Amino acid sequence: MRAESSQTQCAQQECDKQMTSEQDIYEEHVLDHYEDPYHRGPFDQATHAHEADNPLCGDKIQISLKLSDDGKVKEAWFDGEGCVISQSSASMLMETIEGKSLEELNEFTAEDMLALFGPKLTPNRQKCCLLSWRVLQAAVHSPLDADDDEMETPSFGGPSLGEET
Amino acid sequence: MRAESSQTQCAQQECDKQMTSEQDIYEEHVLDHYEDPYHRGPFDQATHAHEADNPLCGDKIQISLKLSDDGKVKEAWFDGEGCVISQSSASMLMETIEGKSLEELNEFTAEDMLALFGPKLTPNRQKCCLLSWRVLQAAVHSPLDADDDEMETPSFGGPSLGEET
Amino acid sequence: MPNLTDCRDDFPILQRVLSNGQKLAFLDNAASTQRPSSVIQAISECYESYYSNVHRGIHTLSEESTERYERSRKSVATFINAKTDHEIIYTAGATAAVNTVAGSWGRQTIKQGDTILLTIAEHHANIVPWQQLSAETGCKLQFIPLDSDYRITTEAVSTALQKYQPKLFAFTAASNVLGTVSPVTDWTALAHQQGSTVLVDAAQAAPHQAMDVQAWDADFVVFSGHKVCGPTGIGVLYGRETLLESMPPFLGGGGMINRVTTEGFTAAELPEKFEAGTPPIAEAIGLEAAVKYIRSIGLEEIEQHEQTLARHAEAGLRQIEGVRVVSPENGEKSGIVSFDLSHAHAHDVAHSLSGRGIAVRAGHHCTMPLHHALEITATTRASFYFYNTREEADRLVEAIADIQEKFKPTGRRRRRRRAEGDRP
Amino acid sequence: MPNLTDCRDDFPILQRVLSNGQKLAFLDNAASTQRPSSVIQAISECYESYYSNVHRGIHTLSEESTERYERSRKSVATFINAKTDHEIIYTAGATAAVNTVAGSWGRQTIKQGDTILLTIAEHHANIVPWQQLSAETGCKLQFIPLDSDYRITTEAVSTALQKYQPKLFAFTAASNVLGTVSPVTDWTALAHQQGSTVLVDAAQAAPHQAMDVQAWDADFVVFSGHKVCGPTGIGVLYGRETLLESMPPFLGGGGMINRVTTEGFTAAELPEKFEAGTPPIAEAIGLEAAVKYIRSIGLEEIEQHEQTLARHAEAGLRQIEGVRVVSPENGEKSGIVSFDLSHAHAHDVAHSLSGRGIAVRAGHHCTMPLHHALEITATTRASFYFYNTREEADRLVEAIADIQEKFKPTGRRRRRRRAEGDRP
Ligand SMILES: Cc1ncc(COP(=O)(O)O)c(C=O)c1O
Ligand SMILES: Cc1ncc(COP(=O)(O)O)c(C=O)c1O
Repeated sequence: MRAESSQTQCAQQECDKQMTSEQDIYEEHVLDHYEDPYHRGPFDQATHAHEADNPLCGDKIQISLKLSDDGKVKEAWFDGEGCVISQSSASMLMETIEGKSLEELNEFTAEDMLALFGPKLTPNRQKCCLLSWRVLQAAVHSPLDADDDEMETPSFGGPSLGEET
Repeated sequence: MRAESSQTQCAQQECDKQMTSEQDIYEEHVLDHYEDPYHRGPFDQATHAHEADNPLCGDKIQISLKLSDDGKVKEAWFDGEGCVISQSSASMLMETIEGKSLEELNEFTAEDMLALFGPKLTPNRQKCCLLSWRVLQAAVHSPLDADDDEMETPSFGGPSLGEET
Repeated sequence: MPNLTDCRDDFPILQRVLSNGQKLAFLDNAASTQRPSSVIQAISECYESYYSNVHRGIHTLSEESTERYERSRKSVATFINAKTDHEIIYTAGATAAVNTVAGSWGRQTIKQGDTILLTIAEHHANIVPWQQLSAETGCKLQFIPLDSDYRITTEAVSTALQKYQPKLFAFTAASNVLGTVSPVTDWTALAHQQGSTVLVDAAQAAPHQAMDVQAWDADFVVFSGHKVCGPTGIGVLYGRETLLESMPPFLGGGGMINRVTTEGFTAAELPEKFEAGTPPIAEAIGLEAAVKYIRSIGLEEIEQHEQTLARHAEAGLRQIEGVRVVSPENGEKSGIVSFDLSHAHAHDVAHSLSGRGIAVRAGHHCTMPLHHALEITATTRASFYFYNTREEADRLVEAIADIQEKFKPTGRRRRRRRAEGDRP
Repeated sequence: MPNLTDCRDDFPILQRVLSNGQKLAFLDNAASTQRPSSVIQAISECYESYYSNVHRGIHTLSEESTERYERSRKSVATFINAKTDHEIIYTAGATAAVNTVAGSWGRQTIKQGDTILLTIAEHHANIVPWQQLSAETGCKLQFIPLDSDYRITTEAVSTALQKYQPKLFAFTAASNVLGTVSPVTDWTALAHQQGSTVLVDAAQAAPHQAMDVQAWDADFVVFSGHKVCGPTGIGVLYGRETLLESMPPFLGGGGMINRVTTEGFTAAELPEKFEAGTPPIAEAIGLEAAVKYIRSIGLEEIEQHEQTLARHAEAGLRQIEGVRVVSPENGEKSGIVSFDLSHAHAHDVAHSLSGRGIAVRAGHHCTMPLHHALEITATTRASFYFYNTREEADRLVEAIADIQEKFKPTGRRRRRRRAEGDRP
């Protein structure tokens, strides 16, 4: 019901080019992923995994992958906590990458990730959406036997990360 | 001739309450003191003396006094270099204090010094005018036999001294 | 509740209608306040009619600018009741002011093994500079904890002061999260009894309560222009005269020297000693206008009005199930209400509020150690100022009730794909 | 000479008539320039319609302010041709920027016995922070002297670099007194051959010449907003990305951290790492408008116009007996002319000029070591900008001729008392 009314607002908003803050990112589609995520939870057959957080928001994402010998994602799982955007986008990402080759993952850009999520995000919220995408980039290079150094410092930051005052 | 024309301007200026920068401080009276100062030069009978400069302008003033046993200024001499205001005001000060008692000097305030000089000065130029007055305050407390410590650091500053950019 | 609604007309930005047709309800005042026209005009007027670099410029504009710059310092001295003007140092902000104390007084005074005492509720601006000093000198930091009612009690302060005998006790006069207000005079007296120097972070106090640094008997006080209706780019460091005089300069450059040779420099007197380089001239002039404006409204009226609003909002929020207000239920408080929703992350709350025209902050509000202690990563904060209205407080409460409802788990079981046409 | 006189209309302050009826001739641009309406309006507009604190605020105003703040950074990066935006750090001014390098890179890199090489013509902003670092670390400072023609020659630079093998060579791209311009690319290349890091003080270059930090190959470049028609309260530190990344933060506080616990903090990425606290938001937005305005005029046109004026004034001044111009007679120069009168102290000159509506600076212009080397305590400096006119240059020359005449010794022998009635 509420989402309904927010969608009406959204139509209004789309007429307005100046708009920078949108309410309608909480589409049913997004909330569905948030509440009933794809492959969220522990996964004990992982060959590759990585975890990171954005300390400034408190968003956390861990991704576990089972890669086949021919370099395909056989299974993808995530776990974590945070806002709707960080968690639902991770769910969408897991759903999308299964069956893909490493090459295909390589070609999957940040822009593709934002497009996959759907609703247009302001720069501040894009960081939430891109967290799982960044963790994925690291996960494919983090076989579970290898040196875990990188996982010891899960601090996640980027040039556009600031802190609220 | 030029001073004449600057006095005409001055009459104009006096009508204007907003004025903060005055040209007519270079009255004949002031230039007379600058060019033919009272008791400027070395003085070998001094009982008290002090010297200071304002490093920010480069103004320097040294004052030598001969105080009598009953605490009167028998003779007052100055030396130094700097702008018209610092030098002519020192000359006026020397002329004024001769014959005065230490008590009278004590009562001679910064405001009195500015009044003695005459033309109204903006805060920046007041510093030039008050340099000799400040040196005088120190000189009466600086008998020539005493510890010269203070004279070793003739640096002169005050809360209102800034530096030009 | 005093009638302050007329003053809304003085703030052009408060008339703004957002792009989605919503009227702006600006409840993000703890991050930064808005400016009345008189402040904006003071800045424009400076640049349009008498601006020049200040200090020793011997021409009309420089003299006028210098006079206005120094007049601003006098106004600020009066605003906080400093004993002399030159105890007022202009810095780039409250953060720069704390860094000035850490970099000058701290480096000169603090030795290995010394303790600096803070509270767990400090803003990062009053933590990180001391951590940097600690890394350099080997001094220790201690944090006074909250009690179960979100308070730093005077008892805890007293105990910590006795236990740690700190060289410095640095604390905030008003929390930027908890809505609590510190009894500054009491804490300062206790600290002085232990021989500790006291720094008061007044960033959240200056906008809201009449300050008297002499009554506080504080050694250092810092605050920011942009939180008292003034410009960005300027802050204030108040220091006790004798203390400032005993300190070495912090930043070096033009203006702060008495003499420079190739061998070294001697520092200028106060306040120039701590104002290296061209100072924030237009900002100081804007700050004077801000201080004048605030005084014309009246700090007591401001305090009373915003507390009334905040308590009204808080009461409403506490009635919504699943809303946790991180603030004591009673006692003296400020115009800040921070809270956590059981069903929604703070960022989703702020985002949803923004869609309704309501501006709040979400996050740790530069108080990560506090949030860690509260075991919440992010809170939503509504902060009221004198120009806010009861209607805005009501809008907030109503919206929060809706948002809590909207994000309630509904037992969704199937993922709906977005219509293919939507895909870019 | 390009016709730039139309642009005078863009500057409200240039229309000012002084209280004594004189038209303002603003020749104090090296101390600070004036602002066009577009800059003043950009600041007002920010405060009137979309201001809020920046960074991670999830509401419309904060997003708009953040966007504008970061857009400003992009514009400045383009203005000086930095490789990436986050090589642009906003500081309180050029002075604060030099201090940032000294306090961060300097403390990390410079050890006892190391040498920092400067020129004798440096502004105090590029001397005092290194003297403070020297007092702390025990490093040595060396100053490259002027030749007899008021120049720092490339030969002298090369010799000094080889002799001292400095860790840092910090020099001004354009003198704020001598009117000389440094061949930055050449000097930087020579310094890099010796393995020295290079800091370029571009405070006097940025307003007047097209800058390309990549072509310069400089490691650090600093300049101030208020000297490029921008607001006070903001300056720029450019640093090579790899260098900035390797440096510890300078000021600590909100915004510059990644994570804070009671045990310590980790720093944010560039550029936030060096921007502690609420940044100069409105100032950054004003600076963007300034950079846009300057580019619309064209830096080549600016350079050519002001040089034409300055050379015209200089030629006139050199013809007045007893006027010493402290500048090379030939070669590439900027819009600055400093001089000394045999009959009048610089302060009396500036004062007299002000009475004629002409604004100049008198003093050591924050270059005491240079003035000591020149054996003059104070000079008078006229500094031209694109909005100045040939008529203003003529007024200056004429006035100086008059002043030199007025203060000529006349052989006065009697002191006249002021009329008693004048005494207060
Ligand atoms: C309690 C407190 N201290 C310090 C600061 C830092 O102020 P600024 O960011 O203006 O330097 C703030 C504001 O963010 C604050 O709320
Ligand atoms: C060459 C030079 N460097 C540095 C500065 C310092 O600039 P600011 O006072 O804006 O920090 C100035 C201006 O005064 C200058 O002329």
